[in-house]
Amino acid sequence: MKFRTLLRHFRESFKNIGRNGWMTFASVSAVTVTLTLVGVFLVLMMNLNHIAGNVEKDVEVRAHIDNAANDDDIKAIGKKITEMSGIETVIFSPKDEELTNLIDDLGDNGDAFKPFEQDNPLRDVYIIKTKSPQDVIKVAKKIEGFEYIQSVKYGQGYVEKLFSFVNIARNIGIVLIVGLLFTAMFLISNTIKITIVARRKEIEIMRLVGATNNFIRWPFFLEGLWLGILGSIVPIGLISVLYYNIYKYVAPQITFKFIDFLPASPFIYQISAILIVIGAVIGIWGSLMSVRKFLKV
Amino acid sequence: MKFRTLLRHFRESFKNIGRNGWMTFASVSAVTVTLTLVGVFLVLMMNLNHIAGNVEKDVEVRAHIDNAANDDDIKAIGKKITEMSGIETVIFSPKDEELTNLIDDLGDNGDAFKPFEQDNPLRDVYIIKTKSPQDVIKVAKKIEGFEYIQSVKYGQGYVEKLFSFVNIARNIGIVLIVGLLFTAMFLISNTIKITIVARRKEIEIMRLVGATNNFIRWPFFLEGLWLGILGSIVPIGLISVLYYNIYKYVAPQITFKFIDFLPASPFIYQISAILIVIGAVIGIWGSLMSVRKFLKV
Amino acid sequence: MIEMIDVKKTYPNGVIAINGLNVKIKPGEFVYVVGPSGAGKSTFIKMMYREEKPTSGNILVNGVSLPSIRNSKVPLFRRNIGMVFQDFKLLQTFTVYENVAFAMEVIEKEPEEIKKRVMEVLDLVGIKHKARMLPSELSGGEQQRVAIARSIVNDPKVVIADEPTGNLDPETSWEIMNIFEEINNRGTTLVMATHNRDIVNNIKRRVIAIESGKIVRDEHRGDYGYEI
Amino acid sequence: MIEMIDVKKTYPNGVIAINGLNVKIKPGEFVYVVGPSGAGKSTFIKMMYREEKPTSGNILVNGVSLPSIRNSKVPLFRRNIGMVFQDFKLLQTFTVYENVAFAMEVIEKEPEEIKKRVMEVLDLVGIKHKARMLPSELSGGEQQRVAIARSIVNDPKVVIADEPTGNLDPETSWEIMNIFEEINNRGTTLVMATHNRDIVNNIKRRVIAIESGKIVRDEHRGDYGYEI
Ligand SMILES: Nc1ncnc2c1ncn2[C@@H]1O[C@H](COP(=O)(O)OP(=O)(O)OP(=O)(O)O)[C@@H](O)[C@H]1O
Ligand SMILES: Nc1ncnc2c1ncn2[C@@H]1O[C@H](COP(=O)(O)OP(=O)(O)OP(=O)(O)O)[C@@H](O)[C@H]1O
Ligand SMILES: [Mg+2]
Ligand SMILES: [Mg+2]
Repeated sequence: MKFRTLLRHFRESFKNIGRNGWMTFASVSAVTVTLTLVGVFLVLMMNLNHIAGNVEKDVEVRAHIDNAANDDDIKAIGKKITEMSGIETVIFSPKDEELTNLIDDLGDNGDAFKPFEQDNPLRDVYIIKTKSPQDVIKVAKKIEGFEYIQSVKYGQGYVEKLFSFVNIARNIGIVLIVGLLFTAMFLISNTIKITIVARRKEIEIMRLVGATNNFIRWPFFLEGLWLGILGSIVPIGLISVLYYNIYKYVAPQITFKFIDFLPASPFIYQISAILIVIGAVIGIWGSLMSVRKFLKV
Repeated sequence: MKFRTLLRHFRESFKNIGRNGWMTFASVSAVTVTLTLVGVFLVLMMNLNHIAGNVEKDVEVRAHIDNAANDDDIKAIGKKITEMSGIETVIFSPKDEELTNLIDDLGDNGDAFKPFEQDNPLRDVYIIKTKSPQDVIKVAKKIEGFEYIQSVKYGQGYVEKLFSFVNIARNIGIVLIVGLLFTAMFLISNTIKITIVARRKEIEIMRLVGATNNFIRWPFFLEGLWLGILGSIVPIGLISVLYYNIYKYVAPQITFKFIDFLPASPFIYQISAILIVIGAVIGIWGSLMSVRKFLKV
Repeated sequence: MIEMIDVKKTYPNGVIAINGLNVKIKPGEFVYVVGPSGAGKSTFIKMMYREEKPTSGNILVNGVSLPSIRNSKVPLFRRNIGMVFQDFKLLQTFTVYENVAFAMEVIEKEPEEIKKRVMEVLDLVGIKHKARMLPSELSGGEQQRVAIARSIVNDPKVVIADEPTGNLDPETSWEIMNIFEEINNRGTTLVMATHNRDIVNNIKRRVIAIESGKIVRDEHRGDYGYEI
Repeated sequence: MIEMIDVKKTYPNGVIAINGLNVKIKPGEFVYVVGPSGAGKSTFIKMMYREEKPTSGNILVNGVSLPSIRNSKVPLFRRNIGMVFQDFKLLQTFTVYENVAFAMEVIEKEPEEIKKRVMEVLDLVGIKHKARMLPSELSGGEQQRVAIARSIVNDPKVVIADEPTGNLDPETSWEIMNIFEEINNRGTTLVMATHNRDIVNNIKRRVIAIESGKIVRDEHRGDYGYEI
């Protein structure tokens, strides 16, 4: 292909955007609407995933140390735990601190236990966080076997349920987002297909006056690209502005421990990139797929 | 309009389904895909709403009774609470029971408090559930003013946060489902519009040979209806089968306290009805809207 | 029957197709409209059934003033007119039979009558055997004959035809002209744009010659007039 | 140059359009194809540029065997042929200029050359002043002339025209015929289906008459032959 022909294809693809006015509009608006949907869900899902990660990270192993252990034994245990694989942090919490915490946790009821401060019935505790939350159970089981460990707590029952809950939520999220992506692909390419089928006479005529398949395909390829890009402008703008404002004004007012949002700065750019790529790829794909069947005859 | 003309319109609308083969297919599949999406989200959102309701319902007010109150006083308080408006249940929990619960809740740590069984530092408690969870705070405030009430607990701070969390979740859900519905409306009518614009010559010719607007509109109206109904068959089937199986096999395995699903039996019928109505309405609407502009000339 | 008074037509792109035209066609007349390519014949004809509105001037057809008629009344007005379009304008997804039947369904005729009459006119123009085919399966001339069949199926008071023999061989053209003469003898007004010198010179009728949007000649029993 | 051997064509709906046809057209010949409506003229012509494939038999054009040529090679083959279609086949969203220029862009001509040559042929057929308009803004005859301009713009070795004067007045028809004669004199093969008796009888050339899908007459300097 000569360079001037490539130029011609670019020129032609722009002209076609105008020539097929309402069809362009219909395709672009289908892309716009679908990508907005995909974008909103991506934002929600990625943030939920982030929050789920926070929730999981909060899980810790509490190793209660037998009163029989002396300071050296305790230090030895601490060292041994630190040296295990997959450990993130190991914090020592002496029994006095444990009691204070307990009393604080119980609130008003706790006051009743104040007398115990003289004769603390609790144990010293190592609080361990693992690098991967899923390791918690394995680590707990191992520590249980150590000397001078009276008992190991990691919210048995609770942690398993939490993990399976977070997993269900994540899987539903993934299924939804993948389903949504396929839906978007289908809907966009369906729309593009109809507009191109409406132009099948045009393609037929082009072939009749000697245009090769590639010659016909090029402007359609470029048109698909422009459609995709044009269609992703509004969703990108909308989601960026909304997310930026939510992150800036709404997020700080939500005071739950686990709920924090992905920082706007790289996230908006990531989402924008994802959306424009999806738009362009589906636009091109839809366009080429639709032209294809009219090039066979 | 004569009756035989109405018959003719019905016949014609069925013929058109076949005449415009690929266009019918494109429209029907757009309806199918979009309604599947809407259906899945409806199912999720309605169940989430149900679960949120369960979570809220679990909120209770605990009124601690002063040790100075005698049995009659306690009964009087109980009666007074029961007679308040918006109360669902009132349960009396004596301090012995409270201690047992506390020891159970604390698990191993709790053992250290066993000695207290002889000299219980806790209080008798009335546990109150309100009819509407949102009333909890109001009720708590009122009971606080009663005689012999030492303190009232309803998870201050926690309840407010829970409610605002559930509210946020609900609002996001409503926004998503409304957004999705509009998206579905737009996408379906957009697709129908393109297929009908591709048939504008047909409409023009009909007008040229003396067809009135109503005469042209009728088959399109019916076609839109068939498109919508045809397009909602797959989503209804899919969602019914999936939900039935999830409800039967997956749901019982989820052992979280709050997570229980809407029973399949009326729910599936409700969803099916909603989907077929949405399909039919959008089909007709999209079809008539699109024909309209070609009937003005 | 058909009257145009000071009619002008400028298309949106600025082309002046009809430029001050006065004409009166009486009921039962048979009129040829001739003129070079692009002279304005089709525009002249399109204005008679209000496919195009004049930019200025007035047009009366069957006593109806076309520029002021309401859009929704236009289809009703057209029911009294049979039209053959230069580009046929057949419904591409309808069979030959359905195309012709449509013009009768529109005026809510009885199904049996439709069936009988449609097959009758299809036979008349010689494509009864192709009744179940789609326009895309027909030759140019066959499509034109379907268009002609549709124009006469309702026995309209006026038939307006734009080059109804452009795609027909001379023999078929004569057959069609016989049909037109016959319906004209029965009282139907006939207006026909044509390039067919043979026909105009042999079946002598009124000839209106249009050039650059103006009537340059209007003869009672005229000639085609343009010599080679 | 063009040779058909035992060619048959049955359309998918069962219509036999060409029923055993042998013909040989030499380079530089000027051939009229005549015959009644629905005889198979368009089908005959469509097979020459492979819009339709024969059901059986062989067709050779410029030494290329059309039934066996690969689909992707068809456009390249067509570049040596100029075609005028009975239904014009203009790109509706392209202007007159763009329609004609497209045939040159396809063979990657230089932009300056395209510009010059397109305006030249548009002038030749007399619609230079409508270069910026869309086909829908043209009269039937004007559209036909755009189609003719497109068919000759690349100086093809063969021009195949299906009723190129069906929508033209006699005068314009003669102008077009002059153009065709001129390019034929320069060595271009010309095959032309027509219903125009005047033209065939006045510009005497080879006449192939087709009836019911068969050649019933093939004369060196023939007549149109069908009498009224
Ligand atoms: N829709 C339109 N928009 C703009 N200009 C038009 C339109 N239709 C026709 N014209 C122009 O109006 C003039 C008259 O066109 P018209 O179709 O009436 O010619 P005609 O006499 O029927 O020609 P032909 O014999 O070629 O059919 C022409 O110059 C044509 O280009
Ligand atoms: N695409 C098609 N599918 C089925 N049948 C067709 C098709 N095209 C043409 N035919 C049939 O084939 C026969 C020959 O058609 P063709 O178009 O070759 O005739 P023609 O000689 O060009 O006629 P005309 O002078 O009317 O243009 C006709 O009977 C026609 O109905
Ligand atoms: Mg005309
Ligand atoms: Mg033909």
